Order: sequence, then C-alpha cells, then structure tokens
Amino acid sequence: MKLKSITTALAVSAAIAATALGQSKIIFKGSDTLGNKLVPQLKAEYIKTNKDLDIEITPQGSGHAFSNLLSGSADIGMSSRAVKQDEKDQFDAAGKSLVEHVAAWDMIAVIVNEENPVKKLTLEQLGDIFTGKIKNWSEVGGADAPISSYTRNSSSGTYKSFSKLGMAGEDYGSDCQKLEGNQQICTEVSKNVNGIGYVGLAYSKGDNFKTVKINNNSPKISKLATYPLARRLYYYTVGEPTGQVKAFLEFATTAEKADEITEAVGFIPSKAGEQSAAK
Amino acid sequence: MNASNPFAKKKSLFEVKERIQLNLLRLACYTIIGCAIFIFSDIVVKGAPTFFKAEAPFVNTEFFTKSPEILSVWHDQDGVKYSMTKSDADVWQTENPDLQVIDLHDYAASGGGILGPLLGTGLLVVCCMILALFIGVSAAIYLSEYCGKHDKLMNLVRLSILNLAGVPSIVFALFGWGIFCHMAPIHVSVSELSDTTLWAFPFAGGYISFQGWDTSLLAGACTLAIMVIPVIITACEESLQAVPKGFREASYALGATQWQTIRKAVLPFAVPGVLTATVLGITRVAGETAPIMLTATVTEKGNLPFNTIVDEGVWGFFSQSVQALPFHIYTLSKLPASENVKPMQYGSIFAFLLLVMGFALISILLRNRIRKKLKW
Amino acid sequence: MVDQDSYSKSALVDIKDLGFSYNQGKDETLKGIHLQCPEKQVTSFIGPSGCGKSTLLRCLNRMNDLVETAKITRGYINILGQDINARDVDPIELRKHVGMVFQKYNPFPKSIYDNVAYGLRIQGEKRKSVLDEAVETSLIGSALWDEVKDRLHSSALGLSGGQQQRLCIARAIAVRPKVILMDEPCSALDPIATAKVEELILQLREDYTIVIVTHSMQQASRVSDHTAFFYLGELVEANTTENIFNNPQEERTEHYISGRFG
Amino acid sequence: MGLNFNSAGIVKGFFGGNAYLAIVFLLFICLFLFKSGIGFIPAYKNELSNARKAGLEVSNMIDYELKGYYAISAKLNQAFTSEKRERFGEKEILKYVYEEFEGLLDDELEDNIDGYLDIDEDTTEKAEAKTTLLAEIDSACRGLGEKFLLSKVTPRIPSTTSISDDTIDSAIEYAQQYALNDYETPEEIDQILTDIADQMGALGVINKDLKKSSAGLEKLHKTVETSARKTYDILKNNYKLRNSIQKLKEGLVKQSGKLDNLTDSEKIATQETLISEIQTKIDEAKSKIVEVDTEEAIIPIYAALEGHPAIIEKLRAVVPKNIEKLKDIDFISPEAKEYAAAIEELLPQYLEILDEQETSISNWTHETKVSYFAAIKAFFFGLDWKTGSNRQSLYGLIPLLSGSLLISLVAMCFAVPLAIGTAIYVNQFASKREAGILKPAIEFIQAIPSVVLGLFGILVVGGLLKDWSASPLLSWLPGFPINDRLNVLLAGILLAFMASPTIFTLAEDALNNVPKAFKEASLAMGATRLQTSLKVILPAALSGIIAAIMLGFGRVIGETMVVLLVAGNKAKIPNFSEGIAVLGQPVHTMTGIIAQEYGEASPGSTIYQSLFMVGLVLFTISLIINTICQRILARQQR
Repeated sequence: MKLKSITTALAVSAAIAATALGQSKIIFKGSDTLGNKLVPQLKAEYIKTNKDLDIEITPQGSGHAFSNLLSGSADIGMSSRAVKQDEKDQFDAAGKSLVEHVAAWDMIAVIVNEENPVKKLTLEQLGDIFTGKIKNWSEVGGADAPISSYTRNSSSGTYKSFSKLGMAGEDYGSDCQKLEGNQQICTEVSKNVNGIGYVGLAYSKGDNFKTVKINNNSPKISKLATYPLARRLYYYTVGEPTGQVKAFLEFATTAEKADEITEAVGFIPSKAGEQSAAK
Repeated sequence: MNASNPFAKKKSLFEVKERIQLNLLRLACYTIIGCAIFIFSDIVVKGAPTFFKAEAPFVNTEFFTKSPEILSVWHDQDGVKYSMTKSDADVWQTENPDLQVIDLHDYAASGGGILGPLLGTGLLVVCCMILALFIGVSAAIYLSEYCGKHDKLMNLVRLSILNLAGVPSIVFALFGWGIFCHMAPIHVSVSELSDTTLWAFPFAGGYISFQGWDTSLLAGACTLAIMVIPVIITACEESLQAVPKGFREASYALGATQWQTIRKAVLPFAVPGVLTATVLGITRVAGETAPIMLTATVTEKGNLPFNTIVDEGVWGFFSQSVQALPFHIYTLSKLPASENVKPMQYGSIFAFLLLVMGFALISILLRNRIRKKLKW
Repeated sequence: MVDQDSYSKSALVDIKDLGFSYNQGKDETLKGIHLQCPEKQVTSFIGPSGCGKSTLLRCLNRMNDLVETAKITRGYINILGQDINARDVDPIELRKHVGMVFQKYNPFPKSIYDNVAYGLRIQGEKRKSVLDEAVETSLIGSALWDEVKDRLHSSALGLSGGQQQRLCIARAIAVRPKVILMDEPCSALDPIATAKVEELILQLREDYTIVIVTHSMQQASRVSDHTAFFYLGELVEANTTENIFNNPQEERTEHYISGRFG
Repeated sequence: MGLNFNSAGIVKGFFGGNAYLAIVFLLFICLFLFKSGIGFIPAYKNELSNARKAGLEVSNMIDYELKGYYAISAKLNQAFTSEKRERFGEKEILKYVYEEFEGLLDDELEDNIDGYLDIDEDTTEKAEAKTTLLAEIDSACRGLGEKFLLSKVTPRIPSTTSISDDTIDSAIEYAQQYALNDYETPEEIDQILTDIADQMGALGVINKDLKKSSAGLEKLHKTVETSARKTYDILKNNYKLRNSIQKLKEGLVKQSGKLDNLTDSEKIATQETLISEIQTKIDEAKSKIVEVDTEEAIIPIYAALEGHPAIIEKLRAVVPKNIEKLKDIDFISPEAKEYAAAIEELLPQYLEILDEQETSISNWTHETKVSYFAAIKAFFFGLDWKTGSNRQSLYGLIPLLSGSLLISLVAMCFAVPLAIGTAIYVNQFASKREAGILKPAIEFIQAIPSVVLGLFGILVVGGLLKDWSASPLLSWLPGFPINDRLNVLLAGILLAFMASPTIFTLAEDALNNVPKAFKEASLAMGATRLQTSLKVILPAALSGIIAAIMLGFGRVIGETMVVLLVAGNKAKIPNFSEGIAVLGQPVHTMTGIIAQEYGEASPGSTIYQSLFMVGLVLFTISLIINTICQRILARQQR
C-alpha cells in the first residue's frame, strides 16, 4: 500500500512539474540563409530574458522546413522562399494549415572574385550563365576563361528563389556546382578567379570577392524596389502560433532590438522592407 | 680486396636498377607515413593553442565546459582586436560604452567550446554499443557455439554478415532514416498522433503508432548499432573460435552442460577478443558522420542532453536530438576560411582525433595486457 | 684420427673453428667446427635433432643472414678458397654458386618451365633458346624430363611429392652451382620417391659437390662418401662414411649409430 | 535434470533469438531498401509519361538542337570579343575604366549622391546644401583617378599595357555624369558598344546573321515549351492531388476509427468536426483536379512542329554559309583565329545533331506508352540528374555513377602503388623494429574519421593543390592550372590516403600468408630479396592482393563525407574528351547526392524513392565487391 502511494505521489508530482514547465523548447529547421546568422543571434538576444527556454536550430535548406513541419519535428520552419503549391497541398492533405510570417527582406547578391574585371551583368546574362548558355567570361566582357558557377544545393530556398527571380524559372544547367551553404559559396568564389555565385545579402561582404551589379543595380537597401533579386524570408508555423513560439515570433518580427539585429546581420527588417518595396 | 673473389659483388646496371626499385618501395611507404605526419602535425600545431594555454591548469577549460556559440569579432577605434562569444560581447559592450565596435563579424558555431557535441557523441556511442554488444555478442555465441561449421543456413548468414560489414555507411544512414525516423513504433497520446503514421492501434490510454522517432538520440544509436553489429559479430566469433577446442572438451569431460562450458571455459578466454571488438566498434562508430547526420543531430542546441531528463523524463531524453562532434566539424567545414574560425575548426578536429585515436590506442594496449594475463 | 690430408687437397668447402649463434653472439649453437667437404663427393651431416647440422648447412650459403639476430662468432668458412663471410662477399653471388634443396619440396606456384628457368631469369637471361636448353638439361639431369616433357607449362604444384622435390633439384642445378646443399631432402617423401631421389644424388655426384643433412643413417651410408656426426653443436667426428659406420672413433658416435640415443 | 535441460534450452533460445534478430535486421535492410527504391519506377514512369503526353519530351529535343547551336554561337561570341578588343582597344578601355569608377562611386559616395538627389530646391538652405553636396561629389570624382590603382587594374584588361591620361579624364567626366544624373549610365558609354558592333565589318555581320538564324527555332521552342509546360504542370498537379486525396481518405478512415473509442460527447463533437473538415478538404482537392484532354492540348504542339523541318532546312543552309565566310576574315587577334578554327570543327557535329533530332522529332508521337522498362532505362542510363526542377525532374544515374567511379579510379591510381609498395616494403625489407613501428602507424591512419579528412582537405590540401597546379613546371599538362578548388583530383588524393591503410593491411596479410619456403627457395637460388619479392612472393599473393584492392575500392566508392565536402558536387558527366584535364573538374557522386538531397525528400515522394534507388545501387555494388572478395579469400585459405 505504502509503495503504491509513494509511486502515485511521484507520478503526480512529475506530471505537475511537467505541466508547470510547459513547452520549454522551440525547434527551428530549414533555411541556411536564416538559420546560420539571423536566428542564432535572435536566439542569443531572446534567451537573455527567457532563461529556461531551449532553442534548437538546424539549418540545412528551406526544403527541410516543410518536411519537418509536416512530420511535427519542427516548431518553426525557416524558409527563404514562399511555400510551394505542392508543399501546401501536403499540409492541406494532412489537415494542417500553414501560417506565414515574414522574417525579413533579403536581396540575393551575385558575387564574383575580386580579380574578375566584370562589374555588371544584365539579368539575362546572369540567367544564361546559370542555365549554362554562357560558358566563358569573355562573352560578358571578362577574360577568356571558363566560368565556374556555384549554386546552393537543391534543398535550399535561395536555390529556388534565384531560379525564379534570376533565371526566369528556367532550370539550372548541369555545369553548376552545388555547395552546402552561403558561406561555402563565398569561400569558393574568393578562391577561384573564374567563380561566380549568389548568396544572401548578409553574406555578401568579405575578403577577395565583390558583388556584381544586376541591371545596373547593386544589392543595397535603397535599391530594394529596383533590384531584381529581392525577396522575402519567412518563418512558417503549423497553425497560429501559441505560447513560447508566439512570444518568440512576436519578438523576432516586431521588437526594435530584433530589427537592430536583423540590420546588423545584413538583412532588411520586414517593416522597412515592405515600405521601401512598396515605393 | 681479393681480386680472385668469386663471390664479389658484381657492379652493373642491374644493381642500380634494383636499388632504384627498392628505394621506390621505401618511398611509397614513407610517402604514406609522411602524409600522416603532415596531417597530424598540422592539426596538432594549429589545434593545440585552442586546447592548451600557458597558465595553470594548462588546459583551456572553457573549450570543454561550453557548447558552441556565435563568435563575434571586431576591433575598436584604436585598432585593438576583440574576439569572443556573442554573449560575452554583449556584456563587454555594456561595460565599455566608450569603445566603438568597428567591423563586427559574426561566425556561427565558432565560439565557446565543444561540450555539447562531445556529450552527444558520447551518448550516441554508449547507447549504440549497449545495443550492438547485446545483440552482437549473443549472436556470435550462437553462431560459434551452437551452430556447427557446416550448418548451411548459418554459413549463408555468416557470409551475409561479412558482406554487410562492407556496405557503405550512407546506405545504413538511409535505412536508419527511413525506418527509425519515419516508421518506428512510438507510444503517443491521441493529439500527438501523426498523420504520416503507417499504422496505429490504441494501447494503454494512448496509441502505439508507427510514425517514427524523428531525428533523435535513439534513432541515431539504433542506426549506428545496426551498422556496427556485423563488425562485432565477425570479430567476436573469431575470438570465440580462437579458444582452443581442448578447453571445451575438457569441460564437457568433467560433466559440464553446454551453457556451463560456454560460461566458464569459453567466454573468459574470449574476453580480450570481445573487448577488442568493442573498442574497434567504438572507433568506427565515433568517427561516422553520415548516419548521425540523417538520423540524430542538430547544429545548435542550448540545453545539454542531460538537462532534458529532468524536464521531460526518460523518453524525452532518448527522443531528443543531440549535437555530435563529427556533425559539428561538418558544420564548421562550411564556414568561410577565416583566421577567426580556424581555432574552433582545428580545436574540434584535434579533440575528435584525440578521442578516436585514443580508442584505437586503448584497443591495442588493452588487448596486449589481457593477452599477457591469459595465455594458453 | 682422420686422415686429414687425404681429402683436404680437393676440399671445396673448408670450415675452420666456426662458432655461430642465433642470439646476438650469446649461446653458441655451433661451437668451433672444423670440417672439409671434398670436391665432387657427397658429404652427409648426421646427428640428433637440434645438434646444429642444419644450422651449419645454412651457414654455407649464408641463409642464416635472414635471421636478424644470427651471428658468426668465430672462425670462417672458405668456399672455392674464399672466406664467404668476408666483407666483399655478396651473399647473392654466393648463393648462385651454392644451391640448396629444402626439406619440404617448395616449387613456386608457377609452371614447371618457369620454376626451372627462374634461376637463369633472375640472373638476367632472357634468350628463349638458352632458357629452353637449360630447362631441358636440368630436367634430364634431375631425371624428370621424361615424366614432364609434355606438360612443361602446367603448374608445378600438380606434380607428385617426389617429382616436386626432383623439380626443386632441377631448379637448383639449372644455374650450374658448384655446391648443392640438401636439407633432409627425403624426409617428406615416401620410400619409392626417396629411392629415386637418392639415385639422383648419386648421379649428381659426378658433376657437383653435395652436402646433405639427413636424419636417416641408412641414407647417409647409401649416398655419401663422407659423414660428419654432430652432437649438441659440436662436430664429434668426421670421416669417410665407411669409417664412421664401421669403425667410429668416438663413443658418442658409436652410441648414436647403434641407436642408443637420438 | 529436467530443469537443466530447460534452462539450457532457454539459454540457447536466448542466443539463437539474438542471432536471428541480427539476421532479421540485416534481411530487413535489404527488403526495406528494395521496397522503398522500387516504388520509384512507377512514379518515375508516371512523370516520364506525363512529360510525353504533354509534349515536354519534344521540347527537350528542340532544346538539344538549340544547345548545339549555342555551342557554336558561344565560340563566335568569344571570337568576336577578342577581335573587338584587339581592334578597338582604346574605346574598350574607356568603357572599362568608366565602369571601375562607377563601382567606386557606388561604394563610397552613395550616401552623398542619394542625399543630393533627394533634396528639393524649395528653400534657400536646401539649395545651398545641395550645392555643397555637389561640390563634394565633384571633388570626390576628381580624386577618383588617384584612388584608382591603375597598376592593379591594367593587367586585367587584355592587350593593354598602359592607360592614357585622356582616357582617365573622360572616364571621370562620364562617371560624374552618372553620379549626378540619378545613376543613369551616360549615353556615350552605351554608344561605345553599338559603335564597336557597327564597325566590326564582316565578323559583325556574321555574328548578327547567325543570331538571327536561330530566332525561328528559339521561337518554336518557346511555343512548344509553353504549351507543354501548361499541360505538364496540370498533370503533375493532378497526380499530386490524387495522392493527397488518397492520403486524406486514409486519414478519414483513421479518424473515423478513433470515433468508436470515444465516449465523452464533447470529444465526439470535436472529432466529428475534424472528420467533416477532412471531408471538405477531399472535396476541395477533387474540385481542384483539372481534367485536361491531352489529345486536345497537344494539337498546338503538332501544329508548331509542322514548321520545324523548314526551320531546320534554313539553319542547315545559313549556318555553314556563315561559317564558310569566317574563313575570309583576317583576324588580328590570334585567339579569335583559334575560336574560328574551333567553330569549323564544331560544324559537322552540329549538323549531325540536326539530322538526328530531326528524324526523332518527326518520328515523335505523344501516344507511345512509356513502359516500366523505359523508366528503368531512364534511371540507369539517364544523362541528367536534375531534382527540384521547375519543369521536369530528371533522375539519371550516369552523372553520379561516372563521378563516383572517376574519383574512385583516381584514388586507386594513387593508393594501389603506394599501399602495395608499402606492403612489400614492410613485409619483405623493413627490419623487425622498423616494421614494428610502421605497421601500427599505418593501421592507425585507418582510424582518422573521414569528416576530419574532408575538413583538412578544404582547409589545407585544396589550397595547396591549386597553388601547385599553378606552378609553371606543370603548365604543359592540359587543364593545369586547375580552375576549381574542389575537384576530382583533390577528392581522389584524400580518398587514396583513406584507402591506403585498408589495402595495405589486407595486402600485407596476403604477403604474410605466402609460405616462407618460397622465399627461402628463391633466396637460395641467388635471387636478391627484391627479385624474390617481385617474382615469387607477389605473384603467389596476387589473389589476396586483388581482393585487398577491391575492398579498398569498395571503401572508396562508399565514402560520403570526403566527397560531399571536396568533390565539387557538379551533377554532370565529366568531360573525358579533355584527357587528363578531367582531373580538375568537379563531379557529383552517388553518396554525395544522398547526403545532399535527403532534406528535400519527404517519405513517399519521388525524390525520396530515387535516393533509395541510388542507395540500392551502392548497396549492390558493395555486395558484389564483397562477395567476390570473400570468394577469393576463401579460395586462398584453402
């Protein structure tokens, strides 16, 4: 009898403890563009005031966001592109609704090696380079050397938004090298005189590579309205967020401090972005 | 010199050719050794500064007591360079309001230490080895002691086990990902019942649902265990077979049952072999990246794995995803080549190498010691 | 004592005060051996196991060099008037002149032809006519030609044990050595094959100086002209075979021959 | 006694159970891989048949024709560019220097310029401020010439040794215009391009004519593609909708099942709403399915295709004629001459492509059914791996397989001589002490985790290799200096280092197993140790060594992390026609694709299944290699 009562007491107290703590973990999965810089920094700021909260981040590409949200293994999906119709269908099919939150604005910067004489490209040329129609730098005013084009891998959102924005929806040519993340593209372009790649705005400053003007527009916040490769970055949740998730998203998308961080990281805060895009 | 010496060395082109050939062989050997030394020395020289420090206790304790964090690097108006974790940087900035922060760069997962990944790898290895040893050793005992050498079915099994030992780890990873992350049974309440589940039936107030364990410690450990079981079975069976037949016959002759014989006259002498197999398995498992990348790991995680057990109980502990050292290194490999990231990169691979190499070394030492004690 | 002069005149192998150790110069296995083997005769070494007879044989073509800790502690061996342990002697050249046949027949896993031609090939001989001729002569010389001439290019491992051993002898004589060392060449063979090999040894005596180690005293008496008896690393007695078996000078020799120990 | 018997039985059962558990696991792996992979074939068949029904297939064929043309036009473009540079050096330089200035202005003066442009001159203060800003911009522009490090830029402009002051001055002027004119590039600069094009004479005409000649085909392609894409997207969408309806229906059954166990009326109510929601979703999905009549949708494509022969006929006439004209041009630039020669070589290939495609296009019909065999063939012999595509995803194994094999081959080229040489050396020549150090040292290398090696490759070896390849000593080799840092050679070298210990250990074992008697016999013949090793021991151990090499190969081809990090991941069949330069190309691998694309794959999707197919291929390769090796080793032991 005694034993039984002790176990019952233990079980009850465990249950109370569990409910009192509530959900103490937020799992982020998805975009490498968001997950390698912005979200970790937001997290660092946010847990200053929410010490008990555990935030897990696994950035491996936007594709992960939706597959993980669907299977329930992520609370927030980070995506550098809007959800695709067939992905949405999957959620519909599962009886779940996907809610979109704009995280920030980003511009995809096209980068080439510092030594490369090419300074600007037209959108058409850019598309032709990545579809494989243009294979030599001399065709766009550079040296007589083969082009090495670096892209993100196909589970990346940037991969898809770039093909939509920069290549008129055409497919990548088979000459593209698929790299694992923005930073890897920066590294390779900085090491290869004939390299060209694209990265999120936050990654566009570094040693030994430079950004290229597209249609005479450089990727700068003031050019948001005219730069052809500007896009939104998103957080996705399944259903309207509640509890900790809601609190975090509110902080991330509206708090002043969060905007500061967003800007420091190199993105454009969502409010400011919407305003200047409207212009 | 004796001119009439009939056995004198004949100097000829042949000899020169032969010497060249021999030196080529030697060169091959020392090329490999040279490469190894190059790699080790590079890692040690560049990794040691992260690892050790000049003053007592001579080990960089921070590197082992913190998890990976964001690294902030900047300089102030006087050109003094600063490099610290993001959280320290925030403290620093409030303490030194009159110093400007210029040219601030942040690097993911490059500051702090490697405690989280280290613990994660440790947990994965321990869980995996418990599973693998339990199944592997028992299977080896059965194959070696209960089945004859000529049991056709078992020989087929042996052959397939040998074959599976050579299957690439990515195939196991794919398998583990498909099975454990997406299909394994789990006990859930109604609200947690996933729509992607294969099959579910009510059980004990909830449902047993075949919906998988997601990326979790358990899924990772199981995947690794399945990968290493063939290795363990093969090695254990070998060491059991190496126990002289006379021991068994002597034991039977004294009227022992089969189990008694195995227990008293075979297993004790096979212990060194089993131990070696274990360490061999650990060396292989600890170094694998692909399987845990698909099944168990996260890049960034605030809590240490043990904290979860308090909050979420045993099941929560096993179903959490963990950081792991190899995956941490993989994350680091995607960072830009920068002087600021290098300490973390080299420190991590140095620690990882020490860990894995340590196990390799232990296996050799252990084997030799036990061999000396038990000689037949 | 033995009539030294009678066979030192034509001695091809001359061993003087030879000491040998397997253990860095400690624990001598051979202790001060004096022995001469006359040219174109058969000398046999007999003695119980572990007496050092095989060791001595392997000293003659410096096969013991392969044992890293082996060392000649004193004395010397002269072959063809040359100290074979002198600095300017190349063991490789020495072995071309001092052939060897082993206890267990060990043809290479190649064809019969390749086995016999091996010695010449490693000396750089490439002409086919020369090789063909040498192979034929050696196989005839080892009384194997008739049995294998139709299948020279099939694997040597397909031959019977006796044939394989004779093939090894053919392989050894193909390079025309001065001395052939045989280390218990018949111990792994059945009596009929043994008889054939013994017959061959007697035949080879015409052209070669042969040193043979044997366990069987009957064999020693059948094939050899001279016999040396070893015991615990010492040469107890060396003499013509007739004298050793009929009129041993030493008590130990007599005991051994009469089968009281060993 | 009975108890004993029982406990023995239990013990045996326990062990046996575990053994069988292990076996069940292993069998399960095979089955699961097979099951997950095999679903790929019908799914892919469906995609292929949709592509055919919609006419996407014929669009691909036209695209192929266009690609042949682009290869020629790219070369012509290059010839044109180098010729242009040679003829109009000064103007080119002006344009270039201007662009350099424009970049500098953007970087440094943007705030000023923006400020200047934003100010309206409605008050005097503002007008003043504007003047100040103008002065600032003006002086900054003047300073550009000094800031602009000519020495750094000159070498980037081919065929130029110095830039004249005049050029710089006018470039500065244009740059200023640009800054003050709302970032508009001055007309004069734009004019340069057209000027040059006009003055290129015959070459310019050829260039223009050729460009015009393809316009017809491009237009045709566009028509076909648009029409086909429309149908294809609908078909693709329908397929997905049907799948989700299927899933929803399953969900409906599941949720209705739950209803039976509920007693609480409130819960029953919520459950019922849930069910009705699912029902609405099913209806919604059903309503979204657009029934297209592919027969009807294909009609415009056939109509467009009718014009195809005429277009091709025209191309056949125009392209060779223009290329013929190239011969008459006096090229000033040697590069341009080379390109012209290359174009002539390309021509017959192009005409061949035209012939081939014309027949296949005229024979093409959307009605032929895609068989399962065709889907299997498209997987195993497909030349493209293109996932996450906007149009049709292609799953062709060949680029991955060829990449994997090429890397393994390169690795083996390094590893086999090294490892076998080492094995011979350690086994035959090294003194006991030396071998006692060398053997464990080399076996120790085996324990280096592959991810460490991969990171090391990125951090150190990749850079070293690229620097070395740029050394003048190697410049005679085709493809050197290597362009890409991540390439076959780098991956091969790292994998060779990984495979060497494996091959070494097994080969050394094989050498050890050769009976000592062989060695003695050979040495006693007067063979040197080297002769003995190479002529007797090595042949005797050959089967074991072959097994060692094969196992090493198996290890290399299954390696993931190293190739993922350093192979460059370019899913294209390596261009073997470049000879040794193929080593400098990046490739993709079977293992790499699994690690790279699993994130994209949710269970049941085509890509998920395709990854399992790739896994299955890897599994089969390793199984074959292992089985052969086991056979060889078993025979050797006997």
